[in-house]
Amino acid sequence: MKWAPVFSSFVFIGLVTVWELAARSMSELVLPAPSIVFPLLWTELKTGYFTPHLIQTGIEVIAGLFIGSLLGFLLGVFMGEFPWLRSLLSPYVIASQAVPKLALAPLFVLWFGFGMTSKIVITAMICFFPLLENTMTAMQRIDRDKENLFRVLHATRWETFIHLKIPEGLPSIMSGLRVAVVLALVGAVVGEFIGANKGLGAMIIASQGMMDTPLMFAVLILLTVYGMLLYGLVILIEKIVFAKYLYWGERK
Amino acid sequence: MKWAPVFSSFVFIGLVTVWELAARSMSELVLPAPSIVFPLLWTELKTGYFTPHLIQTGIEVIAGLFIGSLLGFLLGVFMGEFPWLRSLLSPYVIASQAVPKLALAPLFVLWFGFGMTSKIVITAMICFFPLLENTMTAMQRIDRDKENLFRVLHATRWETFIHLKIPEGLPSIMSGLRVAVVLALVGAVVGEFIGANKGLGAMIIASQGMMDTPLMFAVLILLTVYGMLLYGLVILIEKIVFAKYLYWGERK
Amino acid sequence: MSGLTIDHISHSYDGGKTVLQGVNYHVGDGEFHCLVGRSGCGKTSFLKIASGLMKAEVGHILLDGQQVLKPIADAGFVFQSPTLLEWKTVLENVLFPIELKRKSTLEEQDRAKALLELMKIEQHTYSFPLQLSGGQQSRVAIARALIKNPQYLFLDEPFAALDAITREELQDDLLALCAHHQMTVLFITHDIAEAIYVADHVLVMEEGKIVHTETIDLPKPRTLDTRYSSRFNELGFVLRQALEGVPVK
Amino acid sequence: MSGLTIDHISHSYDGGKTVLQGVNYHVGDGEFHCLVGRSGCGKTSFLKIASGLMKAEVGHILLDGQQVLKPIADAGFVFQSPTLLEWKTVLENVLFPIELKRKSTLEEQDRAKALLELMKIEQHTYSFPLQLSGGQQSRVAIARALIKNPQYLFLDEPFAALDAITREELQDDLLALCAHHQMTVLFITHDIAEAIYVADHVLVMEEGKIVHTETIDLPKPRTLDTRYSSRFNELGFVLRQALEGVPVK
Amino acid sequence: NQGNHSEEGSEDEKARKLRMASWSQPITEQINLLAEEKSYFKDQQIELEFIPGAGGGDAIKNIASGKADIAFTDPGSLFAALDKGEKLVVLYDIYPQNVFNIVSLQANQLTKPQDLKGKTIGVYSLSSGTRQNLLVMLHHAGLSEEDVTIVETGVLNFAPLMQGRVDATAATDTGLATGIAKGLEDVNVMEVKDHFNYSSDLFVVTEDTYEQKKEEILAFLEGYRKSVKWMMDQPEEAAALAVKYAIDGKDEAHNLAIIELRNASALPSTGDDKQLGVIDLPNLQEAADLYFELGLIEHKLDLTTIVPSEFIAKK
Ligand SMILES: Nc1ncnc2c1ncn2[C@@H]1O[C@H](COP(=O)(O)OP(=O)(O)OP(=O)(O)O)[C@@H](O)[C@H]1O
Ligand SMILES: Nc1ncnc2c1ncn2[C@@H]1O[C@H](COP(=O)(O)OP(=O)(O)OP(=O)(O)O)[C@@H](O)[C@H]1O
Ligand SMILES: Cc1ncc(C[n+]2csc(CCO)c2C)c(N)n1
Ligand SMILES: [Mg+2]
Ligand SMILES: [Mg+2]
Repeated sequence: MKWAPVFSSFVFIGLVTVWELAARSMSELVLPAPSIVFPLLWTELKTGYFTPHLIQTGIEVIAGLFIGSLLGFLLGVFMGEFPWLRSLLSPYVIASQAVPKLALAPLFVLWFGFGMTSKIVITAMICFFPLLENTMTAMQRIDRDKENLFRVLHATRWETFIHLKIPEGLPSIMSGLRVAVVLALVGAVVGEFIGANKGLGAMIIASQGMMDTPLMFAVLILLTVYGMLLYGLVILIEKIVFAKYLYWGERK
Repeated sequence: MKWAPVFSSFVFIGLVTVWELAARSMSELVLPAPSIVFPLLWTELKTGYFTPHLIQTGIEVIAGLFIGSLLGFLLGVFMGEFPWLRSLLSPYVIASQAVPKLALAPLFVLWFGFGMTSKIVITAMICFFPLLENTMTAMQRIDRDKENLFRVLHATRWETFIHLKIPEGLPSIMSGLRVAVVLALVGAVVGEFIGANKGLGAMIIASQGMMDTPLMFAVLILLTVYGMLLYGLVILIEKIVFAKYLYWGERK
Repeated sequence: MSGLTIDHISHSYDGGKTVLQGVNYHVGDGEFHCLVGRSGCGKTSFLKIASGLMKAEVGHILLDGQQVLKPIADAGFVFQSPTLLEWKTVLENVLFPIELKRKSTLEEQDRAKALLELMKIEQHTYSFPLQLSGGQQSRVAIARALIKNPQYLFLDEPFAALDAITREELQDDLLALCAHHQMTVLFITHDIAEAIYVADHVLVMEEGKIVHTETIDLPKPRTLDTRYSSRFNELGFVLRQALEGVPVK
Repeated sequence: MSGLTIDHISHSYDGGKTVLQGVNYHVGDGEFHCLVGRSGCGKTSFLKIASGLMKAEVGHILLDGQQVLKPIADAGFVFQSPTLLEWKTVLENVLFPIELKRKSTLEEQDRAKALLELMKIEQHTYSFPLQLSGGQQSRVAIARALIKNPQYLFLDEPFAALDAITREELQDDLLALCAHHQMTVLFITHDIAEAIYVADHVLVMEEGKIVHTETIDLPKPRTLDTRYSSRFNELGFVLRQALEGVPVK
Repeated sequence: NQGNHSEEGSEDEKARKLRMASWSQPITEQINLLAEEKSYFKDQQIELEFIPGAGGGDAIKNIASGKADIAFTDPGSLFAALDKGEKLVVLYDIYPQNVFNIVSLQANQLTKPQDLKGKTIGVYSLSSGTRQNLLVMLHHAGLSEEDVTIVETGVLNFAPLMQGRVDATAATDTGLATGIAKGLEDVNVMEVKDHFNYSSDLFVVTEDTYEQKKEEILAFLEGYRKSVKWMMDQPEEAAALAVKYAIDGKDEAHNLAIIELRNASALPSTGDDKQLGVIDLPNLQEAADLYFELGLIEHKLDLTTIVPSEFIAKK
């Protein structure tokens, strides 16, 4: 479908046009026009104004994502494997998710200080849940024939896990990861809302204080681009590294 | 395992004890003791102080969850079925997720007013993504033999979808829903952060303003219980309504 | 021209090795054709293409002179694996080709039950597929293929998972059904005796080519006597000869 | 007592109908036993229990006098469905029983390739399972069962998806291998001729009971002549008799 | 007979709707805006809708987007919006007395702004009035942002102070009162108003609204003045009503303390309570100039065109 990217661009241009028109009839404080936001974004990117913030948030996202998805994956594995652990931990897992992180900010600051640690912890906390759920589901949904094969081969729990549950569960786990990367971004930004002077979240707060809505929108666009990059990265990993696990009944 | 609930209770009591001890050595402003929070929670529940807030947030969560998960499911279906739609929409989907909702507050208010609508929209926006991802993955991961069966039966796209993709994808879709219900709660609360005078989110803000940390913790506990109820409900639906779709290779 | 014409079909999967090489064949209306050949020779591929389930890279399929572009409508299929829907009971699986499009009538439900009886799995009417033995599952798949009383039948080793006796009983039942409804059948089997017993014509495939066709001139209906006739043995010998000699892939 | 003793086994799935009813049996060391019976009579269940894969509700299994509580260690298994790992190549699947525990040696890799050659699928060494035909998949599963040169073999209709000729070739190959390694084999088949050709003892199962056992007194090694001997036909007749008469479940 | 009155009003002339966007939720200190049963606005044929917000910026954005008519906002947000070219009109000085302060534990021995040099100071958030006022205070002590470390602590800003995570924290008078009520003790307080006393909150409208709804706005201001008088005269009644109307009004005694603080800050700098809400333009201009100097806004603002002369305090 060669016209797909063309169509995509049209949609994009259409949306930006609608935005532009909507913004014309409105105060810049509420909705700045793309004709203001994009040039601002561009110049500030060139001047390097965004660079330290991008790096800061980037580090937090990467670190938080790493810790969070590792944790989510591991917890998912264990909670999937051991029903008693599942019933033991799930209340706390749900608590960790249902409680808004912003409300816990003072405690985070108390425990982890004002530095990057608390942001990373929040990021990790926000992004670990989808991975946990999907991994847990994947762990439990195993073809019984294959399970028999592994029993017959005297596979240990660990071997069954590595050679059967992981490969079979990969599509599900990866879709959890796709959700996680995007949530990680939100996590880092929300973390920076609380007590940061660097990072895209801090920029949003600062821009709000200055009522600099165009700047805020520029940051939001950066966030979107970041999200798309991370999401694309996961899909890339999936396509390149894990391709052979993504069979569907038959290879075409 | 009859001792599992016993063990669970021990863990719970242990955690509460640690919390109590930690709180003893600390100002109530920082960390209120459970011996203060729980009685407060209980009396305020009895006086009905929480009732309107619980109802408000409850309505927002239910409505937002309904809209969000329906949307997530439908978008997941279509984006799973039509690759061009996937590449067309995914940037906007990612944008909708990567952008912190708090930052967009004024726009939400502009578009959806101060009332419940804007909170419901935020809730829906936050909870639709995991369902979308998991549905999308489920749509694509279909046993080719079964697909052949459906082709041979001249099943329309819709019939294949209803009779094959949905049943086969249910475990994955349900795990997306489990993430969604918990996120919906956060969504409603964050929506109420923006500017509400009712609801658990508004209570958190108010309790912070009053520096009434015990009240805030009581609300956080309510949120956790809410989350557990919603999560439990999904599991119940899964167990009762969808049990027959949750086969794993062989019935034991 | 009536019947199913396979017109110069060639195919390879994903541009790999050619698995069908310029196959021409004709299946007349109401005829019963058996396809035999060594494992991996291309039988399943041939059946999938002939039935319109898969598109051949080269060539085309004609049904009564019309080009076949999607799976033939009025046809019953049995794939090499039973392919049952695990979340439906046996009865629901058998009725599924009907229920996919509309509610089934009481008569159809009775018919489904009758088919299950014919397949000797009436005891498992309300079981789920994963509670069945391998052979039971394949019998459910056969019942499902027959539920709509199709004009055409495409069967890929339907009896492979069955014991000798059940298999022979079902052969007779299938023949009776086909005769009664004048069905046109393409049947893959790896059992030469079975092929001779049920077929009007047997075609032998080797490395993606039809290397031999044999018209089975045994009297109909086939009975136990057929199996012990000398012509039966003769035909068996001929077909074995046709099958042998070429290394299996 | 050496060998595999099946001691008064009864079983039902999920408290449903009894599928095995007080089965006693003994498989001596180095013996080749064939299990035949109508579809759904309990063969697979028997094999799973005898091999330690499944626990019987009642009774127990002894191997050389020791109770069997988990799948017998030094055994090769072929299940009724090929059960290959779709994300591994054919070669990797065959080597998998080894690679699960440690890296395979070059010799083992060569052995795997030799087995694939024996199974006549050496052309597909680097294919993925879903690129194989049904019969090719089941041959990979057989190669996998043999890779560790096991002392015991539990085979559930291993040749069901194969054509007559390949099947006969593999029967010979299997017999040669078993004789060479003195393997103890429990083999399910629905082909009476196959049972007689390969087995030392044939047991006939009916509705969860062993209703007949037959020692196959044909000379060894079995050859083409065996198939045409009159004793072969006689045994075939006896076993058919034992199998028939009881309605299939 | 009050009820009577309002019924009459609705018959004569249908109540004019006016939406007021606040920087906060409906809280105790704004009880005069909330206590419907006192009908100060109904008496002016105004049907007042309270629109909650999360910060002074929200209030301004809500009037800018036309979702509200009047903003209850802080000078910082006002200046920032003016700085961005927004056309606004300032009508009323809600709290002419600055309410911000710097709180530290006595143990830290921080008594004058100069002592803050090199210290870590908490603010609600980088976009909040606490930071802006901290900068004002530092400026008056000859210090700048570089001389201290500012960290965000969120609303529960006394917790890190008590934990020793910060040396001092910027707060408001009501915040401090609440903190003390919650167990904060032995603190030193430096008040911003002792160094530079300028407004804490103002009523602001857009130029368009001012032109189109001048009548209603004036009526609203009249009603507001009356309600403030009531709050000053009957603080106990106000405190009691806050229990019902304010989201944070659980504790009546504490409500009273809050209300009294607000009553004090609502007094005009002239000290004349007949002149409630009058704007001290030179003072506000000085604040705007200082915000510019501090880098909080980019342009020098001229407020003379922003404040209609009728709202300016006559010397
Ligand atoms: N999906 C596929 N992708 C790639 N190659 C395939 C695929 N399906 C079959 N093949 C190859 O095509 C050839 C023919 O396969 P086919 O399934 O038609 O054989 P068959 O005659 O049905 O064998 P069997 O009797 O074992 O079922 C085989 O060599 C096989 O490896
Ligand atoms: N997982 C299961 N749950 C419930 N019932 C089962 C299960 N597996 C098998 N059965 C039942 O047990 C009986 C024996 O099954 P089994 O698989 O042992 O038969 P079999 O002799 O191997 O048949 P086939 O030749 O068709 O493979 C059958 O009636 C079947 O319905
Ligand atoms: C009496 C009074 N106390 C606190 C604030 C809160 N506040 C001051 S500035 C600011 C941030 C603006 O974005 C906020 C929330 C206020 N306005 N008035
Ligand atoms: Mg085939
Ligand atoms: Mg079986």
